[in-house]
Amino acid sequence: AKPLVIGFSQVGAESEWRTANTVSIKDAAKKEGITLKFADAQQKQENQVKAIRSFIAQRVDVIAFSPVVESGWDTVLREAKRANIPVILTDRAVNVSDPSLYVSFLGSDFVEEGRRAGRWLVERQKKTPDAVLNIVELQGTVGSAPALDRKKGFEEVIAGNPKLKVIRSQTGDFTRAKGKEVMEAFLKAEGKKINVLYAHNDDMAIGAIQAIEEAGLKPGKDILVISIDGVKGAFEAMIAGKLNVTVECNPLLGPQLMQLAKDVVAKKPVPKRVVTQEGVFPAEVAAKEFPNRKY
Amino acid sequence: MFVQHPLFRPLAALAILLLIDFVMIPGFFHLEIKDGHLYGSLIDIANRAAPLILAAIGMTLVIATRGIDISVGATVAISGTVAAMLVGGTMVMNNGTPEYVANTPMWIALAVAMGAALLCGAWNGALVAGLGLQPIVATLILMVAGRGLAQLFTDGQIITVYYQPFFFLGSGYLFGLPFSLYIVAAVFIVTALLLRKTALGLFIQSVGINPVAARLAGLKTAVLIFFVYVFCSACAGVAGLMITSNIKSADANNAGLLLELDAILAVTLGGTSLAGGKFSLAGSVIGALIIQTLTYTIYSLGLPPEVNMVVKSIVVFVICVSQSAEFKNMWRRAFPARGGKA
Amino acid sequence: MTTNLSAPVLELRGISKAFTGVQALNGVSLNLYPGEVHTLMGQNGAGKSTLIKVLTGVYTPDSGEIVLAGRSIQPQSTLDAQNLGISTVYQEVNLCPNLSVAENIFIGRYPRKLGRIDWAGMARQASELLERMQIRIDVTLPLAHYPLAIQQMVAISRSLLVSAKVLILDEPTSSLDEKEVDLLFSVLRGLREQGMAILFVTHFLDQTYAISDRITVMRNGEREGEYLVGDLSRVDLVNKMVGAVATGEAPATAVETPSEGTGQSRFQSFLRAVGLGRKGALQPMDLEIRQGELLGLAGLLGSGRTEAARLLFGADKADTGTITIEGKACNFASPRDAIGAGIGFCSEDRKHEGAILDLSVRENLILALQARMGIMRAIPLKRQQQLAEEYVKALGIKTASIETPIGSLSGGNQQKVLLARWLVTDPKLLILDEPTRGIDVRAKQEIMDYVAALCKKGMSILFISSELPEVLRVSDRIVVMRDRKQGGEYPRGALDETSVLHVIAAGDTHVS
Amino acid sequence: MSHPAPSITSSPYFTSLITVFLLVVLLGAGGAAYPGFLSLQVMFNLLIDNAFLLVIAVGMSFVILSGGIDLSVGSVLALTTMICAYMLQTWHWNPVLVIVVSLAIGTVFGAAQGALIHYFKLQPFIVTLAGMFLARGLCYLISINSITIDDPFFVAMSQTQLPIGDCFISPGALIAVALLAVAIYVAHCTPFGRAIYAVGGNEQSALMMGLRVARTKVLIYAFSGFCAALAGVLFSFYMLSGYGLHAQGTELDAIAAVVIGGTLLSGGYGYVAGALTGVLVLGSIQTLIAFDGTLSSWWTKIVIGGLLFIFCVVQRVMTMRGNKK
Ligand SMILES: Nc1ncnc2c1ncn2[C@@H]1O[C@H](COP(=O)(O)OP(=O)(O)OP(=O)(O)O)[C@@H](O)[C@H]1O
Ligand SMILES: Nc1ncnc2c1ncn2[C@@H]1O[C@H](COP(=O)(O)OP(=O)(O)OP(=O)(O)O)[C@@H](O)[C@H]1O
Ligand SMILES: [Mg+2]
Ligand SMILES: [Mg+2]
Repeated sequence: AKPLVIGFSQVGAESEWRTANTVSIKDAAKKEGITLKFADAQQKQENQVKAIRSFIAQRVDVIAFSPVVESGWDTVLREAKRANIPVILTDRAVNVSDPSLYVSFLGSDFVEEGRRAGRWLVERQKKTPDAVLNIVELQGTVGSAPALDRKKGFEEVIAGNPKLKVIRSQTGDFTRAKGKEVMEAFLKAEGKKINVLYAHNDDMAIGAIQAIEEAGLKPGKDILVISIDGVKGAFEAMIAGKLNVTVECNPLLGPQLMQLAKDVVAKKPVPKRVVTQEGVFPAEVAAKEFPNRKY
Repeated sequence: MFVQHPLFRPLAALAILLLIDFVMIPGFFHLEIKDGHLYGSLIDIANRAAPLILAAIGMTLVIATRGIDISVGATVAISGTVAAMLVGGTMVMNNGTPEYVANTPMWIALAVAMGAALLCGAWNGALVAGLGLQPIVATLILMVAGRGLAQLFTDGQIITVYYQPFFFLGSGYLFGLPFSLYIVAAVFIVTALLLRKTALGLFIQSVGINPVAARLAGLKTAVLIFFVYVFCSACAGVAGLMITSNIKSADANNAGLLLELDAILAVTLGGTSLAGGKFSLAGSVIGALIIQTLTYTIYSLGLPPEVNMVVKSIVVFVICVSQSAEFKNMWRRAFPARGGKA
Repeated sequence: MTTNLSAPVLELRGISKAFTGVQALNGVSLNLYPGEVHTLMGQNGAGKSTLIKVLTGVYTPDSGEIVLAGRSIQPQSTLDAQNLGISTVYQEVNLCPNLSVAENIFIGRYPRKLGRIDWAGMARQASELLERMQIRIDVTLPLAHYPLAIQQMVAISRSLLVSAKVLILDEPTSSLDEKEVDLLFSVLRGLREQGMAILFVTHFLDQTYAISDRITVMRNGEREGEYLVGDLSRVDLVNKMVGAVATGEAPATAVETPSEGTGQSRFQSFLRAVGLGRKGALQPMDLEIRQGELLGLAGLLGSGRTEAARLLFGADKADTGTITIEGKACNFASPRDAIGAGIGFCSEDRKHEGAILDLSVRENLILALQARMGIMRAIPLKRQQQLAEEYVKALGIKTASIETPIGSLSGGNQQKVLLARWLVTDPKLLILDEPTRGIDVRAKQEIMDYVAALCKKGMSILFISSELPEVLRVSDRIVVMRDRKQGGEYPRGALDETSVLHVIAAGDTHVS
Repeated sequence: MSHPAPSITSSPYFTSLITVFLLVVLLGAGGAAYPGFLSLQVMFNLLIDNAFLLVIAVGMSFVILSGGIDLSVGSVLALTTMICAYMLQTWHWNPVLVIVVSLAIGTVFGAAQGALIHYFKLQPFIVTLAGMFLARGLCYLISINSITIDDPFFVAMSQTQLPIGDCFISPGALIAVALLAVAIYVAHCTPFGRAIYAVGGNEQSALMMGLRVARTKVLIYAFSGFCAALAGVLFSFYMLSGYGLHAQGTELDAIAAVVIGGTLLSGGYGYVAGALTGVLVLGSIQTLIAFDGTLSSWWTKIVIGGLLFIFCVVQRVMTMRGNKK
């Protein structure tokens, strides 16, 4: 039979996480003998829309994409539906008036990641029940979905605990350089008052850890460091005792996506929401887990 | 007179910003000795501004010839990733103590990285001076493709460096001050001397103001323009090494992102016109310091990140307007008594 | 002739204007009557252009009053002045090089058809207008295609289009040759008949006496006096401009004899061009320039003189022909090569091809020398200053200091700086394309003497000028150009003004 | 000047024609390489997907022709989507009123920049750069979340497909093309349009010739602001959402489109119609890459750069050749 053709529109290559995600999808497609039409959107929604339109024009069997942003997909997805091409979302959800516009959503739940980070901290706080923990937060890119959701989830959990207080929150644009720069400013402004750092991704945490060290403090001890994603660098930092915990956000969606696509084309029923398996990795397990990390 | 000096206004803007910091942020000017070097907000600003200053110095010369180079950020990414990949280094666990080994001797890595940056400059220079493409499209090509190249080298990964001596460039200290400041000072002094002691400054200005007349007067306009783009990329290359060394890793996608815009902004804040011609190297340095101080101030004030851009834009508007000659006239008209006495 | 009985249409009372370091105008008054041509004369930097700019709203005067038809006015912009009925042609051509010739004439007052611009009609009207000046060109091409002289005519045509009460022309004739000047004057006379008041600036005494009814002389930013033409002899006029006591002899009539015609043989060939040509610009021509010789290039507007000069200098690339200098074949790919071979070229278009406006007099002056010495061997500042001071003095350049930007010098003084730029390089061959454009009578004489003296010392000069008498007076030999090709070569004294005109008009007539 | 002036002056249409020719070559190559590439719908998609860019590029053309630059357009676009979304979703205003108000806001924003540029003699680059930060920043002040628009009128505009044969085109694309037509008329047949060229050719001379330079410049930036806002409205139709991160870097795309279309960045030379060619060139490059579908993220960037390079170099070389003749 003709090989299955999937059109996949990726957000871009803005982080290691994303690159791992891309690699996983490409590898899985190759393994399954599926033809993958890959389009990179360079972080722009309008480029994704263009790519999806061109997939429709090319009459692919399945369209999959990681939306840059939640809103604004109604029109183009309607076009896909009219062309009878099923759509699968990966990594991020969309916000559409008619849920039948896509068949399934495969990916992580950013809010839940934020909550997990929060829960770890709440647990941790129980060790020192009397102390107030001052938190500084390094947000992702202003307005981006992971930044909004990870902030929301985290806040939701710590809201119940009066001893946990976010004293500073600023964007570090998901990058090491900005994370370091902002943390430096925090350290000068708040000094020793800072007890906890919550970073929306590992890269910012790694940058901030350097700033903490340069300030003569011990990351992981003087300041607890919590981050999200679980990339290799984070594990190295944990092994060195500089990072306390990272909440995994699994980029290896390839195999699951290919399976879903095959099922959809075979007209098998598929779940509307497939949550990826993700863990929380505190420093204690880092050394053991490190060899298993693929990205 | 001192007030009429072209650097007076940029300096005044910087002073006012620092004054605001002094009032609003307790301990802003506090400096202490930590681990044998100076530590404090001012040091952070200077340290963080270093790559921007370098980029602005290079950009100043390009702008003086009526050009523009929007590929600075891409060049930063290229030189940074090349250096990081070559130095690389591995962390070897030796009886529980980590040890660091470089892949390639560091000086070779640095030389190759700078070579890559110079190639970028030569590419831009050839397109602008040789083919006569408009500078903005000519450099747009590298801006788009350069970052892609850097990512191609790294396979989209962030390259972490595990080689201690490499970190000295961006986060080391010499005589209590960040080492990067010495690099900036050296580049600045060399450039200033080059402009002062040779006819380079005169030639660049001539080409910027009236290229036709400059050619008729016997200048090698094309060679000059080519050189200026190479120089700009070289500055960007050093900035890239500095950034990479500072965060101990090279992030091809984000390193130096939008640095070109900040560099151009620094040049204009320093009083150099984008129309080419007269320029001020010192002004550009001050412009870069203004930008970095502003960024740092925003972080330190504890403002929510949503307002960052609004604050930044308003400060830029205010500085520009207050620097304009028309504003001075209006001021004089509004307060004639003071103007009369002065 | 003017009737002093009628009231002045325009009155300037006690106008003063200072720039940093210069009092450009000091209490200047002027009356302009309807139906007169009023000539403003004065040395370079006397304040003529500044006065005109104050009058037309480009500058605001520090003090003084402008009265137009009995009403005090304060024009804030050129547009204001235009609306008040003052139409102006400024000294430097102020047109848009990217727009077509027709548009440059009509912009701001387009002929309309159904609300939109009537392009065809505009082109037709523009052609007609220029044809009145006997200029037949494609008016739909961008202005930048045409040489400076044409641009100047376009600027004049533009000013004639407005139905104004007052017409101001600041050195409109500086790069026109006699034919164009005559045409312009006949137009001006027509306008005078219609009662228009015309303020005219020129450095040519002949033109002044040919057209003016009245002369105002300015000196050092002040009004020296106002005279009826008949009351002022040439000698007096020059003395009043210069401010010297009458010596009884007008400088313009002083005839210099550079080198005797008999001395021809002592010239050795310096440069020889064979079949030098460029498609669409110059038909292949031969030219020989000898050492220590002043070779004049005569011809009408558009005859190809500038193009020939540019080819010799490598500013444009020649399609055909060879150049040999002192027996060695040369191939100039750029002006730099030519400079290396000892050639200098002072362009006719000082605004676009000469002055680097924001740079100082000193920097402009040493630019070519520095370019020749190369980038690494910077001329020490002391030496630069010394050179600048020397030439400012030698050529009588009027400037506040040598650090003043050249852009704030008067037109004539800019021209002198550019001339000095080449003189400091001490070239073996200096090509001067309209070098005395906009330079006052006295200074012109001095400059040409200076140049002639250099010639005596062995420098060759290729001299291009629209002023035929000047070419005839100073040249050792004259090459006449016609229709972009060589039209004949004549030794000194073989031609006089009428015979040159004859050659230019009729072709290769042999004159004994 | 009697010597050959800058190439583009000697044959004004030439570069534009070359650009069109190269565009056709580009499309032809795509058609040969990828089946289905040359279908009518793909061509229409070029217009549909780039309508907003075309609108911005038209405004940008005016600015660049006058010798200026406007970096704020991308942000103003985003701000407009945000304002539209907010007014529709929170205040439930009438959609037509919403559109009118947001267009007015964009126009005023542009005019204010123009006034700063002209009256304070500031550099367009820096003023509009600050304007870019400001507009983006204002988006976040309205909301850092994206806002979905479900107003029926907007939804209808978004989903209407005007059939042409068995293909379709969107209302947004038609609006963009109409704007282009109006802009071409304005640029070439009205005194305002010619004043833009004059200011771009030589501002000082334009002033000396008695043109209303102040008015012209403020109007140019106001028009660019209007175009950015209109592009924002089209973008709202297109995306049905308001978002502060929309259309990042669009200003560069627009500048590139205008310059590729044959307009000189130094002002005074070029055609507004070039904006369309430029936009189509950029769009075709992207479509080519999407049809190829094998490029990784970084190869995408490299290939875009490479195609841009080839395009610009061929354009330049052919222009030089053509002018030698
Ligand atoms: N914008 C300016 N800034 C400073 N000084 C100026 C400016 N414009 C003119 N000047 C000075 O004013 C004086 C008068 O200049 P102006 O141009 O009026 O002379 P002019 O009589 O027209 O001379 P020319 O015959 O050479 O054209 C000169 O000394 C000149 O240097
Ligand atoms: N009367 C005219 N009619 C048409 N074209 C003209 C006329 N006068 C000059 N030209 C233009 O002149 C140009 C060549 O002039 P060039 O500058 O080589 O001659 P020139 O002898 O140096 O003239 P000038 O005395 O103005 O410097 C051509 O491009 C031609 O279009
Ligand atoms: Mg004058
Ligand atoms: Mg000439």
